[in-house]
Amino acid sequence: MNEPRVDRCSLGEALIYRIARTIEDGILAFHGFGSPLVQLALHVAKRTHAPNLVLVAGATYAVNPMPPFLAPTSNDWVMDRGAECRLDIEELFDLAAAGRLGRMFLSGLQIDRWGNLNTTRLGTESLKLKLPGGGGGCNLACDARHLTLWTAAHRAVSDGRGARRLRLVERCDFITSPGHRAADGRTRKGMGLVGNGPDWLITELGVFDFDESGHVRLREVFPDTDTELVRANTAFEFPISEPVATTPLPPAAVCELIRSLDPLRIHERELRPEDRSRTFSGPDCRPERHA
Amino acid sequence: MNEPRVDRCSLGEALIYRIARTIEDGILAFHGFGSPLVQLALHVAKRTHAPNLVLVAGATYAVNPMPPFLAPTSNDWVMDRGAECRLDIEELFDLAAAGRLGRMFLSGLQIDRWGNLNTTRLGTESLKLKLPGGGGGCNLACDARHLTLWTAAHRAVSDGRGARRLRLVERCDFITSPGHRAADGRTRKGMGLVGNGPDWLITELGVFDFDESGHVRLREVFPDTDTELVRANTAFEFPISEPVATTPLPPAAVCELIRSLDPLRIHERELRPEDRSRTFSGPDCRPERHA
Amino acid sequence: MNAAMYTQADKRTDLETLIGYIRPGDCLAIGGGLSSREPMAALRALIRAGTGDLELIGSAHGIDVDLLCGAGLVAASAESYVGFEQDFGMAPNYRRACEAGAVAVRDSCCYTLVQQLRAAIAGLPFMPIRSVKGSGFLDLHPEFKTLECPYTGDELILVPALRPDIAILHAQYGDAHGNLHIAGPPVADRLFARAAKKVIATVEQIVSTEELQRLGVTVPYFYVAAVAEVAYGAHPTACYPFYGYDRPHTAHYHTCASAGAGRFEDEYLHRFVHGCPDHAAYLAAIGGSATLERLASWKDGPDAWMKLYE
Amino acid sequence: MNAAMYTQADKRTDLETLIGYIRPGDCLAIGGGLSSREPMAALRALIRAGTGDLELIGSAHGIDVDLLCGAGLVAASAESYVGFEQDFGMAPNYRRACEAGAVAVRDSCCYTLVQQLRAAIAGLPFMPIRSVKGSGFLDLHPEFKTLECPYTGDELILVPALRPDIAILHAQYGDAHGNLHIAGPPVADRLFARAAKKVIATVEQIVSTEELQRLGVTVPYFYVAAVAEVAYGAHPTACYPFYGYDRPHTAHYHTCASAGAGRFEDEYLHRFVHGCPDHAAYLAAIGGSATLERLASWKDGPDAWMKLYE
Repeated sequence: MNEPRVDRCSLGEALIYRIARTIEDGILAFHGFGSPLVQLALHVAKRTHAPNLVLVAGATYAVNPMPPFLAPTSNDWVMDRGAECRLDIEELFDLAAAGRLGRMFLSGLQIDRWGNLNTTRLGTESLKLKLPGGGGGCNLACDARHLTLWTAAHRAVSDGRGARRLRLVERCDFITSPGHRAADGRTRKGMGLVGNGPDWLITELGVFDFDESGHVRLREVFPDTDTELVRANTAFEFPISEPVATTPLPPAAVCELIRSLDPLRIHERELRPEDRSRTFSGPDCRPERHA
Repeated sequence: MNEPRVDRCSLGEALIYRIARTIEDGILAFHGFGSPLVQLALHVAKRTHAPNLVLVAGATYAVNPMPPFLAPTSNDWVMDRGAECRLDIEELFDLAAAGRLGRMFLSGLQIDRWGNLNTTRLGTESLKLKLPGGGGGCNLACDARHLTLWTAAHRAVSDGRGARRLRLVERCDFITSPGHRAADGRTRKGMGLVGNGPDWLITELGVFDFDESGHVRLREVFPDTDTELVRANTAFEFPISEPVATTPLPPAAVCELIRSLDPLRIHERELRPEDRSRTFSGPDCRPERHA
Repeated sequence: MNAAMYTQADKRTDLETLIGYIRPGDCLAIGGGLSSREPMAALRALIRAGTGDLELIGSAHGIDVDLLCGAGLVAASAESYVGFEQDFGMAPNYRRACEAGAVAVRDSCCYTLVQQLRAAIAGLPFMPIRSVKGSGFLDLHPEFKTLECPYTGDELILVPALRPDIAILHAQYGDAHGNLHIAGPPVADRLFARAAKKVIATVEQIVSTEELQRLGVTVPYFYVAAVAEVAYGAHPTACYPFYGYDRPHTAHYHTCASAGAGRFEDEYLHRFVHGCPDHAAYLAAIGGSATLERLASWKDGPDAWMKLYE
Repeated sequence: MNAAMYTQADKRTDLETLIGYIRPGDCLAIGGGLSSREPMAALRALIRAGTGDLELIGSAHGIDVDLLCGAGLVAASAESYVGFEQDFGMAPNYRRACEAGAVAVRDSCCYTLVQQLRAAIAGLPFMPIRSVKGSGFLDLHPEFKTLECPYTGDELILVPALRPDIAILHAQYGDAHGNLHIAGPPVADRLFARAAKKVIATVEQIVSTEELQRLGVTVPYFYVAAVAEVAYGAHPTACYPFYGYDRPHTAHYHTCASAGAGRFEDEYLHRFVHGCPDHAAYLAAIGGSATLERLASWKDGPDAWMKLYE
């Protein structure tokens, strides 16, 4: 665990802040389980620009809880303490199906250009790697009004056999959660999905939105990343929203809030070890390059 | 209100006891609302031969309540005091639809030979009399494993214009709750209904079961009624299970139980004024004829 | 689809403003059931406001629906039951309005209603149901369709989603945020709240959110557009633990309603609805504190409770 | 259809008899979720009994499913998620069994599961759902069908009723009659209870029916065939308010499971399951009262609670 520095924000804090900025006030949003960055992003949003957010905690379905700290397991009484009221699994998913879930947050081991996600399996014919599965992600990707996608593992890694394994892939081996277009090119509308699909993809290398065709488009990089780095770690070509901006960094008060919400720094477990030391200096910081 | 006599049972008590005897132990049964005779029959059954009855109270959906007294309104806290647990409207009707409601109890202003009931309207073309409606009766008539039908108003009355209005009619003006055959002759099976339909029809004049064709068949009369009286008050011909028995009458302990359960004698409101004075002497009583 | 979320911090309002959320022609779901927890004060305010042409849906109801029918605000009824059980029998104003053709009769049945509300709750166009077959309800509801089940070959009935424009509930407790706590049987209130485009509620008491959490939230705040504190807001129906059912008042109501439209207008509506500018005036008209104390006496034990029904 | 009602007065039994209700080949729904309220003692007894060839259904699970996979009892998994979140990541035994083909992969998704359970609960052959389209789940589940909606013309997915042979739950409190009180998030337990042919349950404490009424009944008794009192029956998952999640034990489990099937067998299964003839022996093996006191320390406040996760 890295001790956070007072005068700098960490990559984790920057990601939390950036995810939080995708959350509108007055909507119902659900953070799912197993995603501390998103859990914290919702709490940051609710305590800053979105006080009327209906914050539904993943796994417990608690509404507007005040956890004393962030636990590494989502279905823990830690996570629903102080809840204003409680839903159950049926009610949350019904709300989504009825178009009342304003925003959902999803990730995957594979993400393609249309925002399709795979959290189910690697290997198309034979099963090479069984992933944990998508939970309710498929249903919510279909039904939520808007989706924020994120991953803290955009950077390609060696697969140990000399090849690089990419997170942003040409094609998902399995579509757990649909994005804007199916493999055969059909659109969400063509498939009769009621939600509007992903509008943000936030990674530890940069921030994408989606263009009118439903394709990811690079919008922002971090102070220590650039377009070329993003491109080198992405299996497909993508449009760029010029000029690429630098991702806005959290004000000190937000960093302090995150540190008080997550004293165990659980959210850093979502980051790869080499990313945990990436820090940026304050909200109007200049880049400090790593790697 | 008639003061009950110690040595005699009233017609109401006899009806309650006879309805109670149609209730099997170990099933889930629901008494609906607005039917004190049935409410009491369930409590009698549970406290005598059917201790494992799952007794669900109508309107409150309380399970195994112990009301301090019977109230004239069903959705009253009186009626759910001491409940072991509580269902809600969805759960009770789901149980029925899944084949788990063992027995339901229904009545109607019109009852035909197949056990079809009308609680909706008189008048086929124009609306002559709007009845309160069937509540959940239609759904439960379809789904319950078995049905006990009852009426305390079998005896025909003058309609005030010189004609006799019958309760057991040739044809219902509207089918609120289906019996064994539709007007066009289709059977329950043919219609795909999952419940087995009515197996008892208990009136203040006699007790019917249903023959293999699904037609009501007279089985029992009261000590003060006979086959001819039943026939004279029924719009259609019906088979008779010979020899017609005399309806078994409640033992004194059951009468005492009913009196303790219903100190306000709410159940007598279901009886016509002229029937409230009908009494019978004990479980092995001989008839005392009225009218 | 796309029903709104109601997230403002303070939704408290007065009864008249609350009633303003109901528009002429609305499909209205009234909470409570039979003689319990009917939003009667709100319905009286609705009558004073004159918002009519309403379509009512519900399961088992009584004086609430009968009163609105007697006031001429109802265009159609899809209730499952409207009456006074064995207590007083048929609902006189409802019956008269239906028989006169003023109210379109679209009777339904409890589970059919549940399935239709569930379709709305889950954003589905319909729900399947089996238990309507063989009944006259299929003729009353041409919008029901049939489907040959692709799994079993059986014929199923499809019933379309029913999304009330507004659900009006009376709860024991609420908070400023709009969370509601219902004590005792919820009847269809939770279903109505989730299916409706919006909920408005009267409550006996508005308490702090902390206190409401302790009691337990029956209807989460984000379904609720506005809430008004109206003590005795369910009278003459019961709202335990505060007060029981006012049987003498209901008997008087039923007598007036049975005597014909004119006498109901003169002897009941004028005296207890139009003649009462507000809820305080109504409480005085029904006998003031003596009546209210009598209705609270159920707490004194079964003998006192039983007296309320004599 | 025609699911039994369980109405006998006294359903108390011991853990081994309880587990006897599960038959080889059963479709099993396991209550709880992730690191909370998993019926772990019952699953360990199931492993000792060797009842295999099971088909598992559920929403978000972890060590419960992984343990059964590691013991070789699972033939198919239709779970939505099996893993250890960000805490320890993937589920090693589950993954290995799936990749080896020992466990048929029939992954599902939470709402799809809910709709399938709802169909069973309502005695319907299927439920409609919209939110599977565009995903790979349609290929994984050839039993799903499509329907052109007769109301909207949209394409809907129909998912068939899913009726587990048995649901196995762990609750905080139960009574002899089989009523269960679940404190905290019920996850899918109520759905499982209503959809399954029968429920068996372990509980931390059996209390009187009066006490259970006071607490509130989450699962009515008539769904429940048998109940066994097994204190610490959810360990190493949490069962608040009695005890929190045993993270060190879970870390040890994960290390053993990650080290391969053989080492999992030797170092975990032998030591904590097969090597423990009963639950008392298991509680001794995990460290006895020192461990149990540590897990109860969450009540001492946030600092103590936080220590459980370090």
